[in-house]
Amino acid sequence: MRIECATPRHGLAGPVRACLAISSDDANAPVGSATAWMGGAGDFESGTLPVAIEAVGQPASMQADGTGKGQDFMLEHGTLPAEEPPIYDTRITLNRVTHDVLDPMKGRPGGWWWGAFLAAAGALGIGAAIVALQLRVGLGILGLRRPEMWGTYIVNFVFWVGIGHAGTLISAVLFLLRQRWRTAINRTAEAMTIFAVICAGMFPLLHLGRTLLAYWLFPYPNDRELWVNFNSPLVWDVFAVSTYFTISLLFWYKGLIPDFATMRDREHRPWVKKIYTALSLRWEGTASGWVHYESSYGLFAAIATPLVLSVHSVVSADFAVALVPGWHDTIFPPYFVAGAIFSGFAMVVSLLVILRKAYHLEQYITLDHLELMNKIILVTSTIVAFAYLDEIFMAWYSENPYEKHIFIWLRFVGPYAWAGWLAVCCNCIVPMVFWFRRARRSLATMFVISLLVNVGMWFERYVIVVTSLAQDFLPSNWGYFGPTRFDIGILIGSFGLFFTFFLLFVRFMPTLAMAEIKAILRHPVGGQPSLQEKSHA
Amino acid sequence: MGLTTRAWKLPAATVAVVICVAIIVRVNGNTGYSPVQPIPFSHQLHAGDHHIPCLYCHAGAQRSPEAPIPALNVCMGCHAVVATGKPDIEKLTAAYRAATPIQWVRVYDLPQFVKFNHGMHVDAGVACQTCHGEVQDMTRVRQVRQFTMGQCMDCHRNNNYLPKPSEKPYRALAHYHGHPVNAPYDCNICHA
Amino acid sequence: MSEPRYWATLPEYERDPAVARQCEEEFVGRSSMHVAGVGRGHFEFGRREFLQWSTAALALAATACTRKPLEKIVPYAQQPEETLPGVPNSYASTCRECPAGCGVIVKTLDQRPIKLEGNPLHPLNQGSLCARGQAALLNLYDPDRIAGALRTNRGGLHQPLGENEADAALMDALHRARPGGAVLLTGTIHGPARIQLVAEFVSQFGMRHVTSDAFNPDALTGAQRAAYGTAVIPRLLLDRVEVLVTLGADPLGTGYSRQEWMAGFGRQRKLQRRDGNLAMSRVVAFEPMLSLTGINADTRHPVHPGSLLPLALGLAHQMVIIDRHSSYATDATVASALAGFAPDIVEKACALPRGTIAALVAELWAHKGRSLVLGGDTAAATGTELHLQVVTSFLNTVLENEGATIEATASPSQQTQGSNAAMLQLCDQMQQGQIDVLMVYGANPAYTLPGDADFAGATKRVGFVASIAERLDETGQLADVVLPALHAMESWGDAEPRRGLFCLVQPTIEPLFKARSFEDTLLSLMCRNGKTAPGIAAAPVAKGNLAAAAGVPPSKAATPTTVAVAAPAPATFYDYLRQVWNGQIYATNQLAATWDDFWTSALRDGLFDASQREPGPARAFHVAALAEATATLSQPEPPTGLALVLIAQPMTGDGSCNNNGLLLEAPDPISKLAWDNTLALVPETARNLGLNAGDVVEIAVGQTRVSAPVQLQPGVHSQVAVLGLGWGRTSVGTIGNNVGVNAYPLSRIVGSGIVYAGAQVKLVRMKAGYALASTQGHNYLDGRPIVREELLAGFLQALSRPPAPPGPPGLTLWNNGGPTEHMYPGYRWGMTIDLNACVGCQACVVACSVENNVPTVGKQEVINGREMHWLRIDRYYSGSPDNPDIVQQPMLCQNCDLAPCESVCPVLATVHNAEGLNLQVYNRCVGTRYCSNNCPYKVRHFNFYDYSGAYADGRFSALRGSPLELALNPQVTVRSKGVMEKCTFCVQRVNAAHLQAETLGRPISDGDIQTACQQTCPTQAIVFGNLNDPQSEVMRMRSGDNAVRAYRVLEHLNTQPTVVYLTRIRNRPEPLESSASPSANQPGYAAASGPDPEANA
Amino acid sequence: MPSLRERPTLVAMFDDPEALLRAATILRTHNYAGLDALTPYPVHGLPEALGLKTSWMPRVTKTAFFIGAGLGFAFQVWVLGWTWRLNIAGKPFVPVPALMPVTFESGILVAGIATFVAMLIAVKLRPTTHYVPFDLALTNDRFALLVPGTAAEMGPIRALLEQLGAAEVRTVAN
Repeated sequence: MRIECATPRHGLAGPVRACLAISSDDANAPVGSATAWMGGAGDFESGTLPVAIEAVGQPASMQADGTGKGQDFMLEHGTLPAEEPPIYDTRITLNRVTHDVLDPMKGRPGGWWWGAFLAAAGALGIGAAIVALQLRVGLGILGLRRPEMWGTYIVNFVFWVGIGHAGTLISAVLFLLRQRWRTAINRTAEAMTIFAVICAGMFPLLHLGRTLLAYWLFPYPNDRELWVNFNSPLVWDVFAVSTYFTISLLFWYKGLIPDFATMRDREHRPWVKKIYTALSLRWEGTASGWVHYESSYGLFAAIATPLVLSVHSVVSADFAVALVPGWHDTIFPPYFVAGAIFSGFAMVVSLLVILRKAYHLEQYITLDHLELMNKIILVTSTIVAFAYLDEIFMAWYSENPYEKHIFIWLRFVGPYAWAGWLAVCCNCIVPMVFWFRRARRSLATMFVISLLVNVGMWFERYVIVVTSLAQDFLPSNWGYFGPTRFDIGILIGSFGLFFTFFLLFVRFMPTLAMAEIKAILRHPVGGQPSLQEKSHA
Repeated sequence: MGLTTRAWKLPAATVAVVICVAIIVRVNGNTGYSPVQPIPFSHQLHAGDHHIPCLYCHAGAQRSPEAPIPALNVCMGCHAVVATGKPDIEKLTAAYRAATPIQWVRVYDLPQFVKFNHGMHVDAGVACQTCHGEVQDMTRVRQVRQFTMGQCMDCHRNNNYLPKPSEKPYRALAHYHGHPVNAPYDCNICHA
Repeated sequence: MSEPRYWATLPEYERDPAVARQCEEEFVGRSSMHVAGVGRGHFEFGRREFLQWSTAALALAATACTRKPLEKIVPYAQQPEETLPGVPNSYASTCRECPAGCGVIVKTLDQRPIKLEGNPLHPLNQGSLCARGQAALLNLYDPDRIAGALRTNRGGLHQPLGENEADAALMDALHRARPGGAVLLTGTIHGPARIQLVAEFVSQFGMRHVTSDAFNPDALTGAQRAAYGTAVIPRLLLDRVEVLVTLGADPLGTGYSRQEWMAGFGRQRKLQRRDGNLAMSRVVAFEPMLSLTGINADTRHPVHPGSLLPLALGLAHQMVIIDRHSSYATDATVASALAGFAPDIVEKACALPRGTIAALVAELWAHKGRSLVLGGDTAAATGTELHLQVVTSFLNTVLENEGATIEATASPSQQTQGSNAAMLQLCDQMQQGQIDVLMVYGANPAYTLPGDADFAGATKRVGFVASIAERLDETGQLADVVLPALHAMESWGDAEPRRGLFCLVQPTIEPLFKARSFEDTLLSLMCRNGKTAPGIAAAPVAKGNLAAAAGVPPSKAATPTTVAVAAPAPATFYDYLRQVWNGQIYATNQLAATWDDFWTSALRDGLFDASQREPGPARAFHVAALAEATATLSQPEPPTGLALVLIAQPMTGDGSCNNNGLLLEAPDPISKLAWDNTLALVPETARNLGLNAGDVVEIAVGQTRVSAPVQLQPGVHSQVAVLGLGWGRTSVGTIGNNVGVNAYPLSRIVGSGIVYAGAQVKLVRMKAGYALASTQGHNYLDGRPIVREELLAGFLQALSRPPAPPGPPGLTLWNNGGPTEHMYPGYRWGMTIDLNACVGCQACVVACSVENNVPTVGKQEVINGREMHWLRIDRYYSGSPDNPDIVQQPMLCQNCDLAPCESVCPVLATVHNAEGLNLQVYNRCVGTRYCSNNCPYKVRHFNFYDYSGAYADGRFSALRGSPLELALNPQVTVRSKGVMEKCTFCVQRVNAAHLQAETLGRPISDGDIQTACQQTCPTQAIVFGNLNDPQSEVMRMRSGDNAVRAYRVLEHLNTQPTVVYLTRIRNRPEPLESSASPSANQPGYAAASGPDPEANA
Repeated sequence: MPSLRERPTLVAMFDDPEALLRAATILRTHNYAGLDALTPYPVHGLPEALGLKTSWMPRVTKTAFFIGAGLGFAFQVWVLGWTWRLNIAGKPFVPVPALMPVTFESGILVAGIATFVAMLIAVKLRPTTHYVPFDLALTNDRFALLVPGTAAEMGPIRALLEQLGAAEVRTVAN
C-alpha cells in the first residue's frame, strides 16, 4: 500500500484536510461483496492503490458521479465529496452532537414521556390480558373460522415484519448506496426494526393452537427422533425471522457500542455508569479497533441486505406457496418487499416527526432528510400500485374463475370491497400527494400521510390474508371473517408493546448514531467554529 | 480489569442447573418407578422360580391390544389349592369370594394418543422382557425402560420381524434406507 | 350373547353419586393440563381406563403430589369367558329410536356400547342405519334421563319416589278406576312378546289401550280400508320401482320405513344395465315444500298442498279416461268420479306446464308394474289426505303396481299403528272426565297434539296420570307419577316391523340409571296385582344379576310394603320374552333346530325372519271409494293466499330424540341449517311480504300464534310457508330444551283428524337479525365444475363417443424423483362416491361423528363457522330459485396423493403413510392451521375451544364427568384444544383390519374395511377399498360404464385425490338449467356471482 | 498493535482530526512504528496514515457463511432424506428447491454471529463493569495519537508532536 501525502495544490489557508480515496481490494472487500449482492455492479480488481491526499474543495479531483472506478466506497466515515452539500449544519461541533443527543436523556422524563409511556403500557396490558385469556380458553375468542383459519394475527405479523424492514434498509442498503443522510435516522430506524420484529415474532407463536408447544417448530434434538418439515414455509419463517432478529439485534448493538462508550464517559451516577460500562464492552476507540469495527460494519450491511430481502420474500412465501387463489402468486416476494419498505418508511417518518420535535433534533433530522424519505415512500407506493394492477390484470387475463372471483369481485365489488378500496386509497392514491414538493416538506402533511399509509398497509395485508381465504374453491365453504374485540385488542396490544419499547429506547439509549454523525460533520474551512465551546475547555 | 467472575458465573450456573434438571426429568422418564401393590405379588416367585409363562396369566396379551392384568379367577385357579394359608392369599381369596376386584397400581403407562397393541408384538415374537425388563427377576415390578417414541422407533427400525420366506407380506412394505421392513413406522400405527 | 351379570365386578358404578362428583373434580384437574398442552391431558376414557373408572378419580385426588399420576388397574374378579379387555364385542339388536324396527349391531368395548351399526342380515335396513339410529348412542348415555321414579305433582315439585311407592300409587289408582276408565296410551308397539304383554296387562286391569304416535297413518289406513277393504299398512318395494311419483310424500326423509326404502331407492338410482341398456330410475315429485325425496327427484314441481288431490285425479283422468288404460276405462263410476279433472284444467289450476300430466302418465304406463305413486304425509294433510290416498291407491292399481311394488297381503308393515282419531277421542273423554287413570308410554301427547286439543287442560280432569318414560318430558310434567323406562340398549324386547319378521332387542349394558324397563314395570304391576301372567309363574325366578338387569335391586325388591306383602317374586320380561317366542314363533314354525339353538341363533342374528319377501297377490280396488273421494270435491281452482305447511324433518323427526347434540347439529339436508327450525319461504314470496332471512315472524293460524325465524328456501311453492315439526321441546333435557320453535300447536283438529297443511296463515314481522346457524356458506356453484351433472341422454351419447385424448401432462417442479419415489406397492386406500345414489340423508355425517368422537360445538359455534363434521354434504342449487335443480356432494378429506396440507405443516403432523392415507397426528399438531388454509376442499377442522370437554355455551356435548363420555370411541384419540382434525378414512378400522388379517394369516380382502360413513349409507353411495386391486368394489365402481362418470374434484389443482366421484346423472327429458357439466371443464364464469340472495345473515 | 496499558506510551491529544492525521502521517514518514490513535469516531484516512493493516474480518464472514449454509443444507438433507423418510405431499424425499430458504438463512445467521464474535475478539471487547478510560473526552471530541517508545525516545517525539499541533502531550509510563 502506498500512501501519498500531498500538500494542497491551491495553498489554502488553515489546517490541511485530507481526503483519502481508497480502493484497495482488502479494504473494500466487504463493500465489494455487498455490491455484488446488489447486482454485481462492483468488481474490484486488486492492485496498487493510488492514494491521494487532496485539498478539500477541489471539485476537479473528485468523481462527480460517485460510481467511477471503484473509488470512494468507504465514504461512510470519510469526509464529503466536495460537490455534495453538507448533510448537517456546518456550525455543529463534535461536542454539540454529544450534547444534543444525550442531554434530552438527562434528568427526569417529562410529562409527555410519562403520558405516552403509560398509554403504551396500558395498551400492552390489554394485549397481555387477551393473550392470557386466549391461552386459557382457546383461539375461539378470535374471529377465526373455517375457511378463514388465519386472521388478524397473521395480518399483524406481516404488518410488523414489514415495518421492521425500514430499519435494516436504512442501516444496510442506504449504507451500501452511500446515502450519508441515513446517519440521521438509522439508529431510530434500527431500534424500530428490533421492536417491530419482536411484535411480529410474537404473533406466529400466539396464533398457534397450542402455543406452549411452539418450540416444536424448531428442529431441536428430541426423544421422538422427529424433526420438522423443511418443505413448510412456516419453518422457513422460523429461520428467516429468527435470523433476521438476531442479525438486526447484533447490527444495532454494534452501532451502539461507541455511543455507549461516550455515554459511559459522561455518566456520573455510579450504577448507571456501570450499566453503560458493561454495555460498551471496554470500547476505547483505538484506530486499530475502528478498522475492524468499520470492516465488520460493512460486512453486516452486506449480509443484512440480502437477508432483509429474503425475510419478506419468505413471509410472502407463506402465501405464495399455498394454492389459495389470491395467495398463489409469483409477484408476491418483490411486492411484499416493496410494501415493507413503503410501510416501514412511513412508520419511520411518523416516529421521526415526533421525535425531532420532542428531542429538539431538528438540526440532525432535517426537512431534507424527511423529504428524501417521502420520495422513497412515493416510489414504493407506485410499486405497490403496480403490483395491485398486475394482480388484477393477471386474474382477468388468466380467465381463471377462482382468481377472478377473488381479485376482482371479492376485493373490489363484493363483501370485502371496503377493505380493498381502503387499501387502494391509502396506499396508491394518498401518497401521490408527495409528487408536490410542498407536501414532501410539510411536517403535518407527511405525518398524516405516513399514518394513512400504515393504515392502508395493514388493510392491504388484511385483504390478502382474509379475503383470499374467505371464498376459495368450493362455494359451500365460503365464509366471512369478522374480527372480534379480542382481535382488535391484540392489535392495540402489539402497538403498546412497540411503543413501550420505543419509549424506553428514546429514554435510555442515544437516538442518533453519534459517532457516525461526527464522522461526516463538515467543518467550515478555517478551523473549529467559534460558536461552540470545547468540552474540556 | 475486565469481567468480575461473578457476573459470568451466576447466569452460567443457572443455565447449567436448568439443563441438568431438564435432562434428568426427560431422560429418566418414569424409569425406576416401582409402586407398592395392594398384594405383594412376586413375579420373581411365579415367573422366575416356578417358570410360569407370562402368557399363562396375561393371556389377553396375545389377542388384545392390552395385556390384561389377570382376573381373580385366574389367580384362584392355582391358589384355591396352593399356599392357601398365607395371609396374602387369604386376602386374595376373600376378595374373590366377595367379588371385589383388587386395585393394582399401574406401572406402565402410555398417553391416550398412543395406541400400542400388545397382540401384534407378542405375535411378532417380541419378548415381554424387551420392554418390561427382566420381570421374572423382580419381586416388585419396576419400570426399567423409558417409554418414549424414540425407543419405539429404534426398535421398529432395527429389530424388525421379517416374514418367513413362505409367508406373504400382508402389509405394504415400508422402506427404510432402501431395505424393506415389516415393522411399519407409519404414524397411524400408533396414533389413530 | 350378553348378559348384564358381568357387571357384578363394578357394583358401585352407577349407584354411587360420589362418582359423578369425582368426575367433575377430575375434569377440573385435567383441564389445566390441557392448557399446558401436555399430551397426558386428554381425558382418556380408553381401553384401559374404563376398568378404573370408579377409582381413577380417587386415585388422582390422593396422589396430587406424587411424581407420576397414580392410576389403578382394576381387573375383573371373575372374567366372563367371551370378553377380553380391549377387544370389542358386537351384539345384534333392534333399534327403537322410531318404530321402524331396523336391525342394529351394537359394538361394545369393555361392556359399554360405543357404536351402532345396521345389521346386514336385517331385511329392512340391510346394514344401514339412519342418522337418528346412529345418534341413539347419545340417547343411551343421556345424562338428562331420569334416574328413578318421580312424584311430579302435575308439573309442581319433583321429588324422587321409591319404585315401590310409585308402583303402589299407580296400583292404587288402577284399582280405584271405574271400569273402562283406565287407559294405557302408547306409541306404536310391535313384537309378539310386547304385544301380548300389553294385551294381558290391559285385560288384567280392565284398561283400554290407545296407540298414538306424533304422526299417525289415519289417512293411509282409512284409504286402504275404503279402497281394498282392510285397514293395513302396505309395504312398499322401492327396490323394484323404476318410476316413482310422489304427491307431497317424502318416503326418504320421513317415511315409516325409510331405511328400507332408501336402500331400494338407491339401488334403482344407480346406473345399471337393464336389458342391456344403461338405465336408472326416474323420480318425479310434486310437493309444496322441498323434501328429501324432492331434492333427489329428476323432475320436481312445486305444488300447493290443496292441489295435490286434483293433481292425482288429473293423473287418473289422463290415464283412465283419456289414454283408456286398464279395464277401469270402461267403468262408469270411475268415469263420473274423474270427469271434472281433465289434465288441462288441473294443470292450469296447479300452474303446471301443459302436457306435464300426459307425459308423466305415459312414462308411468310404460313402466307399469315397476312404478309407484305415493301421496300423503303431513304436507298433504289438508283434510283431504284420505281421498288423496284413495286416488293414489287407484293409480297404483291401474298401473298394476298393487301386488308388485306395493303389497299388503303377504307381510304388511306394522311400523306405524297409531290413530289420530283414537287419540282425539281419548282427549274428548278426558275433557269430559270419563278417564280416571291415564298411563302414557312411548308417546308425548302434551307435545305433539294440536293446540286445539288442549291436552294439558284435559289431564286436569283425569284422576291419575302416570308417565313411563326415559325422561321427564312434557307429558311427564303433567303427570302425578313418572316411572323411569330403559333405553333399548339396556333392556330386553322384541319387534315385528312387518308381519313375520321377528326381531330381538337385547341389552348390551347394565342400566345406567336406577330404572327398569317398561315391560318389567308392567310385569311388576301384574305381579303386584296378585296375578302373574299366564305361564310365567312357572318360570324359574332369576336371581341376583337378572334381577339387577330388570332394575330391581334384590334388597329393594324384598322390601315389604303394604301392597307388596302378598305379591310373588317378580318375573322378568326376559323370561316372558323367551316364553312368548318359544310358544308363538318357535313352536309355530316347525323348525328342526332345538329351542336353545333357535334362541341362540335368533340372538346372534338379532332376528328370525319368517316373513315373505315376495309381495302377495294384488287386491281388488273398490271403485266406490274413488267416487267417495271426489264426491265433495268441485272443480280444481288455483289456490289463494298463503298456506302453512307443517312437515316432519329428516334429522329430528317427531322431536322425541331432541336432547341429542349430534342430531341437532347435523344440518337439515335441505336448508343446511342446524339448531333451529325455520319458516321457509321462497325468496320471491318473502320479498313480496317484505321479509328477509333472519326476520322473526309471528305465525298466526286461527288463534294460535307461534314466532319463528324466516329462512329463504328456493323451491318452496310461492304460496306456501313451511315450518318444521319436532322442535321447540320444553322438557327434553338441557341440550334440546328450547331449541327451535314448537310447530305442533299450529296444526288443527278437523273432524276426527289433524290437519297439518293448507291452513291460511298470517305473518307479522316481529324483529330482524335472528342468527341462523348455517353450515353452508354459498348455495350456488357459480359455474365451477365441482359437482358434475349430466342428463341421462347426454351421458349415453357421451358413452358412445370415443374418449377424449388425455390433456398435456402437468408440469411439476419436482422432477428429481418426484412421485415415483412414493409407490404404494401393497394396499392403497381410496374411495368412490356415486353422486347418483347419495340422497343426502346425513346418516354418514352422524355415523362419522360417533365413530370418530367428533364433538358437537353448539349453535353459536356453528354460526361462527366452526362445526366439526369431518364429512359434510354440500348441497348446491342451480337454475331459478322458484324451482331449482339440486345436487348434493358428500365432501370429506380427499386423501390427496399430493396433499397440499402436508407440505405446509411445519411439524410433520400430517404426512402420508405407506398405503396412501393422508394421516393426521393429533398429538403432534401445534395448531398452525396452515393445512386448513391450503386445503382446497376445506375439510379440516380446528378445535378452537376445548370442544371435547365442556365450555360455556352449555350446548357442547358436555362430556366430561357425564355418562356421555362413555359414548367416546376409545380407539380414536380425543382431540384437545388447539388441534386440527379431519377425516382419516377411519384409520382405526384400517389398523384393526390389518391386525385381523395378520392374525388370520391372510391379506385384507375387499369389504373387510368399511368406513363408518360407508357402513351406514343406505344407498351404498360410498365405497372404500384398495385401489391396487382392480377387482375391488371401489375400483369396479369407477370403471366400466362408470369410467366416463368418474372425476375428481378440482382436478386441475393436481392434488390427485384418491376420492373419485361419479357424475350425477339426471334422468329427465328436458335440458338441464345448470351449466356445470363435464363437457364444460372451464365453464363461463359468472362475474356477477354475489352472496346468496338467501344467505342467512 | 500498541495498547495504552502495555508499554510506555506518549499520548498526544489533539482537538482536531486533521492535526492528528497530519501528525500521524509525518511520524510515519519518520519511520515510527506501532502508532495508534484514540478517536471518538473513525477518522478517515487515519488507518493508512498510522500504517495499520486492513481487517481480516471479510474472510471470517465469507467462511462462516459457507459453513453455515453448508451445515444447514446438510442438516435438512439428513432430516428429510435420511433419519426418517416421510412421504410429505408426494414430494421427493430431498426436495432441493424447498431447502433453499433455510440453507440461505442458516448461512446468514452463522455469518452474522461469526462476524460479530470476530469483531469482539479483534477489538478485544468484552463485558466489564469497571473501566477507566484514559481521557473522558476521547469518546466525545478529542483525539489522541499514541506513540510507543522507550523513555529515551520520548523527548524528541514530544517536541515533534507539539510542533505538529498537539494540544497536550502526556506520558503513560506503565
